[in-house]
Amino acid sequence: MEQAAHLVPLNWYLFLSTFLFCIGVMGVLFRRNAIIILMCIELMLNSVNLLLVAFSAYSGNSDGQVFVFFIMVVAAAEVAVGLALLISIYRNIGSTDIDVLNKLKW
Amino acid sequence: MMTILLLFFPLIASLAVLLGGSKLAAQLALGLAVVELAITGYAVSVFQASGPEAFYVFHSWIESPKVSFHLGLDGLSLIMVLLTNFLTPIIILSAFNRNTPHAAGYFSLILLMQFALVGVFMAMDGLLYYIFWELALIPIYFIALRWGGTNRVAITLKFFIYTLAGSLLMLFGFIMLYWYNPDQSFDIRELYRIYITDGNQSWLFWMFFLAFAIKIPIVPFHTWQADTYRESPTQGTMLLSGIMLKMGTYSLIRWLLPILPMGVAKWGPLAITLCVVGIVYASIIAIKQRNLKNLLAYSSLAHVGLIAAGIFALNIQGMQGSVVQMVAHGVNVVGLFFCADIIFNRTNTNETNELGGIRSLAPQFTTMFMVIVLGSVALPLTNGFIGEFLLLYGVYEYNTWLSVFAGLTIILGAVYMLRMFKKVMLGETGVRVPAFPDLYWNEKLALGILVIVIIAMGVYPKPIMDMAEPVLQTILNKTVI
Amino acid sequence: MSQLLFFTLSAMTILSALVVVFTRKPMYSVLSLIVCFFTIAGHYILLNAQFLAITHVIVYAGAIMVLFLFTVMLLNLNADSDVPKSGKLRIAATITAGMLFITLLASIKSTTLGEFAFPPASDKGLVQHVGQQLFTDYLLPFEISSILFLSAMIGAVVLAKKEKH
Amino acid sequence: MTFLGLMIPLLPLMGFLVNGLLGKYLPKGSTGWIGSLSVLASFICVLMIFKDLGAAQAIQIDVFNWISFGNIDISFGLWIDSLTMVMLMVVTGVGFLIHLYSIGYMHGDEGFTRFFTYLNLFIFFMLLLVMGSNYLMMFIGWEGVGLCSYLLIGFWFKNEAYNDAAQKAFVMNRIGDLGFLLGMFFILFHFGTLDIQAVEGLAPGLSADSTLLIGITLLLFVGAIGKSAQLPLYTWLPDAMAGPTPVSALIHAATMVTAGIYMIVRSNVLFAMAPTTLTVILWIGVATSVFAAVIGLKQNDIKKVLAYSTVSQLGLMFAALGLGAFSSGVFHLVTHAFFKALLFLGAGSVIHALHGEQDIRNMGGLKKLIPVTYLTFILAALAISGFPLLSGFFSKDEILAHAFEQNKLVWIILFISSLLTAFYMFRLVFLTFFNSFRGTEETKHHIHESPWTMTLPLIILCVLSVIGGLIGLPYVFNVSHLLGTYLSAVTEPSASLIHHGEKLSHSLEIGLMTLAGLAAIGMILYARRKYITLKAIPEADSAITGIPKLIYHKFYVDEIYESWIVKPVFKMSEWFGTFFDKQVVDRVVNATAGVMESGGKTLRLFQTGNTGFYVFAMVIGMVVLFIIRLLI
Amino acid sequence: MYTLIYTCCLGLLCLVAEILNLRKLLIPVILAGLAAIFCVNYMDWQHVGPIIIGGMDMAHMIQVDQFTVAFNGLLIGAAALLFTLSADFYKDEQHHLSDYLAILLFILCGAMVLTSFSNLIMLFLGIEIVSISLYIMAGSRKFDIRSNEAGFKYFLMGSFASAILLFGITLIYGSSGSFELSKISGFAASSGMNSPMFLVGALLMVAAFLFKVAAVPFHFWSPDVYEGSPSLVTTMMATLVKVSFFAAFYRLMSGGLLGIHDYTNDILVIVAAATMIVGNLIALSQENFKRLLAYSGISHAGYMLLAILSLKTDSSSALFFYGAAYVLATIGAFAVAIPVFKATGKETIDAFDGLGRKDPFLAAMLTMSMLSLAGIPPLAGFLGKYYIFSEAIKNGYAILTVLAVLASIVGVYYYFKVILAMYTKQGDDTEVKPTLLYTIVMLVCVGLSLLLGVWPGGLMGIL
Repeated sequence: MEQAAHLVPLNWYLFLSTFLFCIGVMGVLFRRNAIIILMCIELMLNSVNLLLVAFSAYSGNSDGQVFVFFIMVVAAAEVAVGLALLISIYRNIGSTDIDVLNKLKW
Repeated sequence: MMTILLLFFPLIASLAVLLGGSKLAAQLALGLAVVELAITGYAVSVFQASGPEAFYVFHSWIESPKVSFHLGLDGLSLIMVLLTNFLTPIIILSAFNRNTPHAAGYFSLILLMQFALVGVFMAMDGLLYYIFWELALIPIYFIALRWGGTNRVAITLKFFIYTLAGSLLMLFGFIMLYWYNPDQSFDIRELYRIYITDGNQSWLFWMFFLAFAIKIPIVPFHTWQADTYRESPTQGTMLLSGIMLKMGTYSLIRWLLPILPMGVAKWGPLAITLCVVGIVYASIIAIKQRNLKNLLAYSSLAHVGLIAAGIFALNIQGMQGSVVQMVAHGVNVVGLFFCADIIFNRTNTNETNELGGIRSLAPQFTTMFMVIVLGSVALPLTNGFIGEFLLLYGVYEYNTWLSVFAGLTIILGAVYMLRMFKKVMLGETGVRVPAFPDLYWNEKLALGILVIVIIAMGVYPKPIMDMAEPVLQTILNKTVI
Repeated sequence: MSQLLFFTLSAMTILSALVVVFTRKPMYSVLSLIVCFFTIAGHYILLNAQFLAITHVIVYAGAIMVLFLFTVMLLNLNADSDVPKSGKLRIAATITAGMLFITLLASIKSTTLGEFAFPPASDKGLVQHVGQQLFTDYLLPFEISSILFLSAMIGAVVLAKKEKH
Repeated sequence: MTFLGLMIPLLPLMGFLVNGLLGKYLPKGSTGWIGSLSVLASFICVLMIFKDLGAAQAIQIDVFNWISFGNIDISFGLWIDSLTMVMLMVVTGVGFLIHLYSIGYMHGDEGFTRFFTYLNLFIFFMLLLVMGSNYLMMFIGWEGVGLCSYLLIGFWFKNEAYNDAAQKAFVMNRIGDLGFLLGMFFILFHFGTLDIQAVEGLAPGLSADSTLLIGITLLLFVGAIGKSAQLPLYTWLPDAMAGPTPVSALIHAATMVTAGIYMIVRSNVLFAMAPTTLTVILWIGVATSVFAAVIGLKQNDIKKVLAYSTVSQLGLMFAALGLGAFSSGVFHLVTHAFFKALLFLGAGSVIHALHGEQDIRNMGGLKKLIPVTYLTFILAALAISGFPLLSGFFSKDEILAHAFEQNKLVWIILFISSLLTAFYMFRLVFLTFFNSFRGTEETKHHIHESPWTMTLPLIILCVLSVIGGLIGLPYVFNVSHLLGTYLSAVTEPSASLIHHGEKLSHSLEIGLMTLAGLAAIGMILYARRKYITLKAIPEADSAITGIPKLIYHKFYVDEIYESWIVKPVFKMSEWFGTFFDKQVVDRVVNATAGVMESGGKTLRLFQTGNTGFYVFAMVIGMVVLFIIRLLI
Repeated sequence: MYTLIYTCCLGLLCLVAEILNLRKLLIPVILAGLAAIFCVNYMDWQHVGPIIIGGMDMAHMIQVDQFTVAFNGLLIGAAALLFTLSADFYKDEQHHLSDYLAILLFILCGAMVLTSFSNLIMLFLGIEIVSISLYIMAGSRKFDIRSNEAGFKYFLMGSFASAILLFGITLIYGSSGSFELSKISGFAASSGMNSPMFLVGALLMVAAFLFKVAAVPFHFWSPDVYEGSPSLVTTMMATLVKVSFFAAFYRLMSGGLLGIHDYTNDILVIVAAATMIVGNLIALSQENFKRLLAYSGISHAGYMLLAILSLKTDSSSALFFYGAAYVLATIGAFAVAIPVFKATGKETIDAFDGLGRKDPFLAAMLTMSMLSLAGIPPLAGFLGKYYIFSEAIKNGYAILTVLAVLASIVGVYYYFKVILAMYTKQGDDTEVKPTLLYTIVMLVCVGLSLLLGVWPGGLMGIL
């Protein structure tokens, strides 16, 4: 009876995180502020995490969850480096607008 | 052993000259080139005595794509090597007392060129051959680039890329052959054996033909030629026209006909038509050329077109003719360009309109120039005649009308050559050319040797023909099915 | 029951994610991203990955987002410092992302995966199990990731340290 | 005898080498003697061979195997038989006399040595031509003499016009040579050999008048046309008068230009097998003969007149060959060699005396001043005009007789042309030697008879051209035709193949002879009346009008060739060279490079430097990949 | 395996040296260490056994096979050359020297992980180690806005690509239920083609890799980053990093996704074609030397993709030989270019004007390198090209190969632009004085290029 309502198809998680991922992508395309773009990338990573956890929970092996740890690690490292770069840029040009970064072209 | 020596001596020589410093570079280079020539002479005598077997060298070189270091000297190769090693000293001699800048580099490049050319003519393994083929391009490019004329840069680059384009297609063709070959290798003996379907042959034919057609060059792939000849330093031009063109014609015989007989059967007619059209086209253009070197370039275009036509005629006299004419043309064109250089050296111009009346100022020069001109208009008893007679007869046997058309070269050749000679050498003395010192010793020597060879070959061509006959016969049997 | 939970959480996640993208004020984006992360943590709990959920909250909400906040404040970015892209580009961005979504979906929609109830019957998410695995099977990556950290650390220091020009 | 045979060509060659290589070390003037004596020596060799070589015999000398390919061997071989002998005597004999003459004529010319070098080389090649045992050998001589004529016409190379004339001669010969070459290809391909005797042997095997034979013979005849200056390739010969007069005498009258005749007679069987070709030869000969004669009427340059008369006489010879009267052709060849050489040498002597004056309008009254020249010259003129019992009379008459036998029309035309000959020759004679001198005084003052080296040859040749007829007296005199019988070994095989008209009755033949003789005399008298009694003098160029103008300008043939052939070719050359090659062929090559270049320049613009755009590109790229995957 | 560990230790050693302030010794020690590591690596060649750490078999994470050893050897060699260059390159940045060197060594570690991974997690970590370190190095010229820009651009797009990679990995995990290469390949072979999720995952991973190796249309970062980064870092990206990414790509495709080979190849063919064309064409109109090499690098990526395409018939040795030739030529070129840039203060091609007259030796070296890049015999570049083309033709990519041939003809043109600048242009006479170390590097690179050109047996076909 309410058994049906108890069940969540894995596809839903697939769709959800795909959607999240695409929102992240859209953010990257949508904004000019480097920090926001960074955050959108974090969003993409998290959609991946979510999907991983869903898979691992479904398939019952915890490799997925472990992988999420590593993604977190990397995300942290990335953010650290990214923000460091951002700061040194901000020191030079006083802006976080990526459209200003076009000295190098053609 | 001798083969190895024959191949690598020029390389060593070039290094020696490079390290020897510019002061005596010319003398050193000449000496070494003469030694190489002597070695060649010895090789010829051995060949006459005991045939080609003594010369084959075979070492496996690369395992996984099976490439072997396989050299050989059959009659054909030996003739070409002989030509190369005979002309190189002449070419070096022609550069004496011209005080070339950076002489060491210059002459070592010439010798490096010799090395590559000898390699091309000796290589019996596809990839090895290809490597030498490409290698030959580099020294000549730098010779033209460093010591060339005013707007050499663009022209030589065009020449380099144009010819390279052709040869890369050939590389592609070779790789295809490699995979068609059941026991994958580039060895010529196996390439001669392998079976390739008609379809594949007919487009492989173009891969190779384009490469050779650009190098030879056959109209309409010739546009690099005249400019390059004009802009290169004389020795470069001599190397290009005297020997390098022969790479193309030699390769037609060695690497195209026997390997892709059906391709040749299918496209040969088109090729030979191109050649013949090219002959007339080039001859006609040559008539009105105002720059001496340009004129010679177009004349050589016509001659080489006839050589190629003779090859595609696919009969023994055509082949024989092509071999004889390769040598003859090599000798003549080197002589002609040397004469052009002598004129330029004294008058600082090669514009025929600015020349004239040299004859009575420099009788010796005139005589030698005249003989060489006669050689290149194929007067009997000069080397040019033997070649053209056989070639035209070859073409005739292939198709009568084609031979009539090709025969026009006899008339047109006389027209543009004599016209040139008249404009440059004859006419009122001292009007356009005030003074013209006669030949210096080195010029006299070089031209003298050439003249003697021209007549000797015209009177007694038999040795060359006998040397080439068996090879050509076998190749012909492979080609004509 | 669990479907309901799923939908509510998902709705919140997506909503907050959209806010991150669309709001003009960086500060708002940061905060809504934090919210988004919390909802995702909720998902983890639903999926019976308790330990992961905790770590997630600590690392992201605790560390990374703080870092973001810190930067935003440091560079005191506010709405007017943030120039939006031109309308055309915005539309283009939306369309492109949409196309990506559609193509992805079109490619995977045909997959049929199983379904499960919350919480899935497994203790895989418990700390000792995860730890167990982390220090046996995943020992090597664990060690390797230290290199990553090390070089990231050095890098961050080298880059961010103030020096006289 | 082989040795002697080899010496014949080798001696002049040696002379050439000695003069050519050591010339400038030898004492001045000696080179002339070296040249002459070498020719004399080979003439002696000829005589020695002649002494003990029977009419029917022949010598075959294979020097070495020259070219061999496949199963074909072409030997460097010589062949001496009666026909060769005749030619050899003419070439070396007349050749020697002209050498001797040149010593005096070229005296003091800066190119004295060079002249004799070339002359010897010419003799060498001419000998190869007539002695060659196969067509390729003949071709060597063929082109060799062409070269020498080129060198000698352009001997005074400082004069552009002379150089042009030389080049014209060489190129026109080359046109003929191409025909010859192709003819050889046909022969080689179908007979498998180039050896003349072999070919002559094989030819009868083929069906008479087959396309093949016609093709071969016509092609060979093209060669003959070029070399022997027949229509339409005759225009080089008059220009060739640019060379020193001895050259005109030797090359352009006595020897080289007759090579065509020799070649046809040499391969007479081949030609006899192809009647069609013979007809062609006949008519071309006839046409040339009269055409040239007409032009000759109005020429005022002493050498030009002789040149055209040569062309016309050659036409006569070809007509003879066309009639199948090969020996008659050779007969006229020989006699013509004598008197035409003599005429040229005489003309040379005149020019020598007048310091290069060649226009007969500025001559006159020279007979007292240069008697020897005058005497010999007038005799030669008589001979060529067919004055009874002189050499020309017999030879020409023999041909006319043959013509009468076979084709009356031909006979009429040839008869007319011989009348014209008689007229313009004596026009020349009278204007040159009679009346009073029309030149300036001090030229007149310097006029003097030539040295003995020049006059001696004149006298010898004069004798020959008077008595030369004896070698071919007609049968009506009930004596054997010496030359005819001597050559019979050569001409016999073809004789049967030619269908001759019925033999003329003796009375008729005598009638014809007297008619011809009287006609000749009549023309001479007419000329005498016009130019001596009435003292008519050719008007100045500008005054000439109407038909005479047309004739005077040689029917504008040169101009037509110039504007219809030469100019178009040059135009084409210009167009191909400057436009087509550069703007079309090369443009295509450069265009490909250009396309690459510009393609790069455009693609480059996508690299905007804007990160946002880059990410866009990435995402779009991905989408595209997915779409591609979904579609395929 | 131990090569990896020792390299890490070497990296740590640098940091320690910083503390003990032994900067002088750093470079020699590192070079010595690399030499030792090279030997260790060579020993692995003999016995390719399981890797035991703390009693645990790591086969499911890392597998050292001959492929690994060969590429590690190449990477170590390249690193050695780069460190030799770095000595003089960082002369005036002593205070950061050890940091930089350490990071460079860590990049080497990451690269080694990439050549030996047998598990997607290792792949991911390897890529991230290399990338993140490179972001730092690219931006390491803090006060040079171009360097900042390069670093940040690389960072933004790089992490974006990482996200894509991760999404791909996740989908693959979801469908195949494992991160282990062996299991994945098993799944791919059995039911890969009829699991859409798996295919999409594979495509996403491929896309991410195409980004890392700078293939069209994911190449946009490379010219900007190459130009903006410090020359030494550019050299590293162009050589060591590119090769390691290709090794990883090859390993992934052959070890994991071989089952869906045909599915991915259709994409790769298109990409390869586009890459060769675009790279070569744009390079034609470049004035900046580093940018030129960036575009040429793109085109070379196109050629190397041919090897990836033809991995059905084990084209690893072709890839390896090509990589070796490419690395040698590029490092050789930069070894000449860096001192020239220093002397002239320009990084454009006309910095080389008149070099042929000023310093024939340098000119000759650069010429050789350029000829090798252009693939002219008898230099290694030619045989590399030949080898790759041959493999591609064997696998039936004839048309694509013809395209590659034509593209490489275009390539010749811009390589010769540099040569022409040296020999035909009239340059200012600023004296270029390369130090001994630079000279050594040039000689080694050119010498090896020549050696491999005439005696390729040493490296050709060892895999």
